[in-house]
Amino acid sequence: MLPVLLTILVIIMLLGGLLAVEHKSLLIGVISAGLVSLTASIIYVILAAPDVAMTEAAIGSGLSTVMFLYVLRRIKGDSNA
Amino acid sequence: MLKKLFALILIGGLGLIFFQLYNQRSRREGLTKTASYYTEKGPAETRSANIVTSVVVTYRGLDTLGEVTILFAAASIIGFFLKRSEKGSKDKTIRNQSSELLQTGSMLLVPLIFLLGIYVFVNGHLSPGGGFQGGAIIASGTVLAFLANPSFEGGRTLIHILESLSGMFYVGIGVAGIFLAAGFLDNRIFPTGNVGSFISAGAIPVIYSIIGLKVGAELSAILYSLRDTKEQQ
Amino acid sequence: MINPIYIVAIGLGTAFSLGLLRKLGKEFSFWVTIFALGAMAFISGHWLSAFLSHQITSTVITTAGGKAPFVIVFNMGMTEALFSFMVTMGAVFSGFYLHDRLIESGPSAMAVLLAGTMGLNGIILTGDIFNLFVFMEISAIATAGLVLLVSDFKALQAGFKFMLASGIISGLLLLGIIFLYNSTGTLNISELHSKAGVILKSGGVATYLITIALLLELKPFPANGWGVDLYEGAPSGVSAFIASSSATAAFFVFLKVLPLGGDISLRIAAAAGISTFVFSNLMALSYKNTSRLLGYSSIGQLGLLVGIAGLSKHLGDKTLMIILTLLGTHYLAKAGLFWLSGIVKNPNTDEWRSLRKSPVLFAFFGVFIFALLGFPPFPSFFGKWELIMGLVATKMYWWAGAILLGTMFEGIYLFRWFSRALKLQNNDTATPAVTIYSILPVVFFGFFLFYAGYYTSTFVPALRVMCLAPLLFILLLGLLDFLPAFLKNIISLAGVTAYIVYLWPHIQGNTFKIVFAGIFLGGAILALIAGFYRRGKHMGFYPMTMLMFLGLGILVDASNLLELFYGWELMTIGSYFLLIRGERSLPHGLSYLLFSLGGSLAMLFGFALAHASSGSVDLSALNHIRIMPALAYSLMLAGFMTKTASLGLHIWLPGAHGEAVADIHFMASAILLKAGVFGIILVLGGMGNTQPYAQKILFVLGWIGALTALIGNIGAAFQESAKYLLAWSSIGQLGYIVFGLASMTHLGWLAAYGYTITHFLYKGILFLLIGGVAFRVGTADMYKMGGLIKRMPFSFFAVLIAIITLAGIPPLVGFTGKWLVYNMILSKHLFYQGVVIIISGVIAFLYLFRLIHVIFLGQLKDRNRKVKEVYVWLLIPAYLMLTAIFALSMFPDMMLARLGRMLTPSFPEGALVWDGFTASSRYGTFNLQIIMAVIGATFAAVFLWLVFANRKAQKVKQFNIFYSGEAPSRPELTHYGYNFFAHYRKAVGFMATPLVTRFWDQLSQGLHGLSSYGRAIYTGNAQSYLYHIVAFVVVVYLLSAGGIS
Amino acid sequence: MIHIALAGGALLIFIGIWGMLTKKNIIRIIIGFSLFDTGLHVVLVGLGYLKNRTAPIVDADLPAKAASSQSVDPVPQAIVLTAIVIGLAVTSVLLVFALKLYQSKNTLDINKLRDNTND
Repeated sequence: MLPVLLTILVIIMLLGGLLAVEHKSLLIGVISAGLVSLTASIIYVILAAPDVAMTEAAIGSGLSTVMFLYVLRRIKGDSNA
Repeated sequence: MLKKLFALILIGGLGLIFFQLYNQRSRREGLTKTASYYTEKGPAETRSANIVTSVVVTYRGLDTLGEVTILFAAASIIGFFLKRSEKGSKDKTIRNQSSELLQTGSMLLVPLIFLLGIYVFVNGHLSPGGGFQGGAIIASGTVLAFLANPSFEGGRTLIHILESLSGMFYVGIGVAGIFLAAGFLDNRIFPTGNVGSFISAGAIPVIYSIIGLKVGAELSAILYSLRDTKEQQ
Repeated sequence: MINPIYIVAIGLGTAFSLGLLRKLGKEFSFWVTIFALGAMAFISGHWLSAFLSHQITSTVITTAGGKAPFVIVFNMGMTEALFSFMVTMGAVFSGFYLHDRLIESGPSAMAVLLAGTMGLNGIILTGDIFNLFVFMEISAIATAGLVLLVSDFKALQAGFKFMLASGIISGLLLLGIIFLYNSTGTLNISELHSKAGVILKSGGVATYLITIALLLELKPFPANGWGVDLYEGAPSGVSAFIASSSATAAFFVFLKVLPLGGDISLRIAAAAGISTFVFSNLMALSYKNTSRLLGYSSIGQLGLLVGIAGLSKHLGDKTLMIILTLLGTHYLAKAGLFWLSGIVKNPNTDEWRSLRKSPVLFAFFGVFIFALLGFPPFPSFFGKWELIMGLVATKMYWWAGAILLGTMFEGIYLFRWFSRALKLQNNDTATPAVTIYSILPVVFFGFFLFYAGYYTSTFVPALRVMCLAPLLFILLLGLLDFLPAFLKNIISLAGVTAYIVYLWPHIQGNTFKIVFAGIFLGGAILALIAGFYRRGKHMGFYPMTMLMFLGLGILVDASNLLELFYGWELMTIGSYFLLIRGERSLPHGLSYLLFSLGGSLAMLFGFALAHASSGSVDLSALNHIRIMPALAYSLMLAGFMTKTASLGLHIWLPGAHGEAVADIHFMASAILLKAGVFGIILVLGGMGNTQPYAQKILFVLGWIGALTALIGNIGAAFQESAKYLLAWSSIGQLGYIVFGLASMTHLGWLAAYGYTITHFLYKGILFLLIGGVAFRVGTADMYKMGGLIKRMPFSFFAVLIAIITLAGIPPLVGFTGKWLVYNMILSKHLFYQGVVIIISGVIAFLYLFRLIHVIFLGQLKDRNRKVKEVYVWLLIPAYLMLTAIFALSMFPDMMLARLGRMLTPSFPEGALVWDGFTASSRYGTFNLQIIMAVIGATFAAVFLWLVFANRKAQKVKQFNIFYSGEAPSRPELTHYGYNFFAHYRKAVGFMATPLVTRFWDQLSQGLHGLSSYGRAIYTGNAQSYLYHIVAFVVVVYLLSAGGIS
Repeated sequence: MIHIALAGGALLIFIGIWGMLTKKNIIRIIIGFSLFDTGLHVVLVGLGYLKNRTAPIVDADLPAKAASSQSVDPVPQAIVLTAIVIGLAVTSVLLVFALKLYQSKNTLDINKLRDNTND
């Protein structure tokens, strides 16, 4: 059961990663990157690392995304890869 | 196009290295020597239920101090860099006010989030979570405060004081370890208590709280600096 | 001992507290920062001094009260203490230097400096590999922050590239660390070292990643574009910090981790390091931005160190000493240069001329440049020596060759930069911005470089203390440089005399050494007597002169190859500064220096082969070299021939000497060139002429000598300037000497010695007096002179005698040399060379005749009617030498018989047979006294008759001449002496046109072309730099995949 | 399990490097870097995982005596905790650099964000 779940999560994570680098819109790129972190934190839970999971969720998908968004907001009208 | 092809080739090469790395790794059944020591002796020596915490705060406490320093350095750099380059553009950016609902809601929520953050780090030695997580949660409270009120100015001075004081306390507790216990950042400067109880693990909860405050302060400072950058015309 | 954890605690505690101290003002924060850095330095310095006095041994300091492999530990040993001390001192001074910028950016920036320095200390001290990673990240992020102390685009993009690059690199490092942990179960570095077996089995790739990441931190070629841009973009104080402190720490950790990877890592390090050294320096050739040059140079130096670490198995227990000396020099000199670049402000190399406005700083500029290139007395000299000796002794010839090549490249751009700054016009530049904050670090590091050199030399048993004493004297002269010239002259005379008194017991009974000591130090006395004509202060002249003379003294005194090389290099520095004093001598002085550098590198390789053959550095090692003897002897000969200005290596001489003033010209030409002869005699004496390779070398050498004589004389014939004429003539004369020596016969050597001594005497006279005349007349162009016999009779007489000697006309002693050479040619059947020698002898008449005729005879020019006789201070030494010429002419056996006795053991065959004053060879006899009597009588008769016949001659005005009714527009060009040999130039000019010059020009252009081509790598684009980094990792892996277990 | 985690982490690393090497937009490059970082962390945690073991926290499920036989390796987790925070610091500094670069040249194109004044 767990391996299947893990595989699914990994696939989501990788798709999110591809989206993050390849999608035309920077905004969606940033949010996808946040999604990758979020998936990763679930993966950490499965891998018996709750501390890491919490950190990744709070920092990787939370704060880091906020920072990206702050910077994006300063840079307007520009979203091509 | 050529660039992409070349990048693919390089990544293929890296893939080869990774594959060798993977092939060569030792396939362990049990823990490594170091990990066994931490899991066997860790709870007894540090009295911290969370073994990761005991490793992070005590055995590898210097790493954590270093990591806090990195955050501190990043916050300082961003601070002086953004502040200096904003000089001369005194005009405060007009920020859109958010809805009243959000404002009121967040005013209620922010203290709660702070409380949650504090809860996470003071329990770092017992359960998952600790200084970083708690600190990050506190910082997300700051984010919420900004969302609610984009020209929120509260706590700026407090952040700087916290930043300095928590850092100094951290170093101070570390040094106290040299005098009162067996070495720098030794947690046994306070009574260690029993594994699993709230008052236990010696200085670990104290250190983790300091880390939490420090991380929260640093991240909030970074967010403050980022928020205050000049909008592009 | 103070727990080294306090270094971390103080650094961080202060950094954190700065935020609270904000209220007390920025100056206060600044001083708190400096004080904290000082305290950190004190801790490591305290440990260092304890280690140096052997009070303690290495210690492991644990943290967290745990046991060693399970908690993070700090290691404190001698090297850790030293490196940590270096790093922190670099931070103290760079921080001090950055005063203005730190104040401007506020306490946060100071906190970043503190955190960064703490991080570098942690890198050095920590014994845990992940902790290392953390400290590296701290220093990386702090570096990026410090770059932002200036807010221009350049700094911004440099910092961004740096952050991206170090992001990827540290990712790779982390990956390596965790896999290494996975296979060994520990993060403790000492424990890792003891698990070589496990690593071999399951940690090879992980170790590779760690090694390559740490290597990438040191910016190997070509994956170093981000590094160069960082050096260029950062404010100079920060660049100094990066080049000294950061690089030191990064190198230390590389050193610490390198052994984990086993042999393959060593090979990677050697190849990557040395190629970085060569290519970085090559790349630098085409840049003019000083920060960039210094960046390339820093990267190159670190590459060299990495290479040495990779070659450590071959260098054995000398490795550490080599590394410390080279690193120490780099650390001090590079920081100093970066600091200076902040003072100069303008990044263009040529703008450094403005630094001349503060002579002290400019002097340190020179110190740093020469130190970087491994000149004595700086530590790198000894490091370079041991490095090449060690590599060659273990047959690492290609590595040694590559290192020498890289040093040569480095020399080209550093010396070009320095020389141009030294000589370019300096009226229009801004005064450099000197504050106490900017000047103090430079001065301190500059002086410390000397101390470090002294300290290193105490570990070098081959160097006697007496080789250091002269430097103290020179330092004293340097400090007294504010005195008027005549006082310094007296002091210098005293110094030389003292040295002679010291030297005499060492050389007593050794004719060879007496001859050269006589020329070098006797010449020094004469030159200094002449020096009394100088007025004013002549800043910098005396220390450099003494450096040259005492270097020459050490050369004679040398008891082993190291001392020989030491003296040689000191002399080179001193002579460069003398030669470049001339007004238009910039290109010539520079090429002199570059040829000298190339020559000394070639010699060094030759010495190393000698050392490898015999296992010792005694002078006797030169005898019968077994390992690649042909190469060894050729290299040494080529090295020494850069000073004798033999064919192909002569292009620096005419300009350098021709532009020098009287007494300097005397020193450079009559004295300095003989240093090359000294060396050639040593080498040939060791080589002998029995081996087949020796015969081939001698054959080539003989032709070089003969052709040099020809080229020199032809060149002299076409000169309009008397000084250039004499300079070319010297090339020719030295050609005779080389030719004589190459014959390896008694007569040839006798002739060579004879020429060496007499050339010193007659050229001495000519240089002093022609120089003096030129000074009085205001030009060295001969066609602007004429008729000076009336104004300067004493000069005329001395010059006349000197020229007769030089031309080899009987009865004076010059004839002896010629007679001997012709005898030698006959005895060796060297008829082809003989023809060349005879032709050049004839050509010599052509120009010598001109010298006396055009300058002293004919009409006196109007504007020269009032000129005075040459300074008496120039006449005194000239007449002393004149006396010597007469003495030697009258009693040739005094010199020749004695030299013959010295040569007989080596060349028993073909010695002259003396019978009273008559010498006989197989081809004839001669008795100079009889010849002199006959010639004297004939001359007197002819002279008297001329006086009698000319008693009715009529005096005419200068321009009492006819030009077919036309008034010449530039009458001076109608001087019959102008372009006298134009028709010859048409006929044989192609031989004088500098074919050789063109060769060197093309070589230089080729190098610069290569360098510009290489610039394509450095696009300035952050992304392509990332490509380079990833490609470096992959390619090096593939290249060494077979070796990585 | 460990294979999946390691493979996933490695692929994420490659995606990140791909982004860093091929994308012109510097924000995108930074996104690439943060993916690279996350991938690394997944690999790290994956490497410390041991089959059928629990988190290294002593509680009702994991008595202190059984910790060493029933918990996963705490060391990689501790390392990753540190690495995540470091990654955040680096990313934030990179972002600020990007912002400032953008403000000085008004472009995010990395090919235009270079210094052409070299001589």
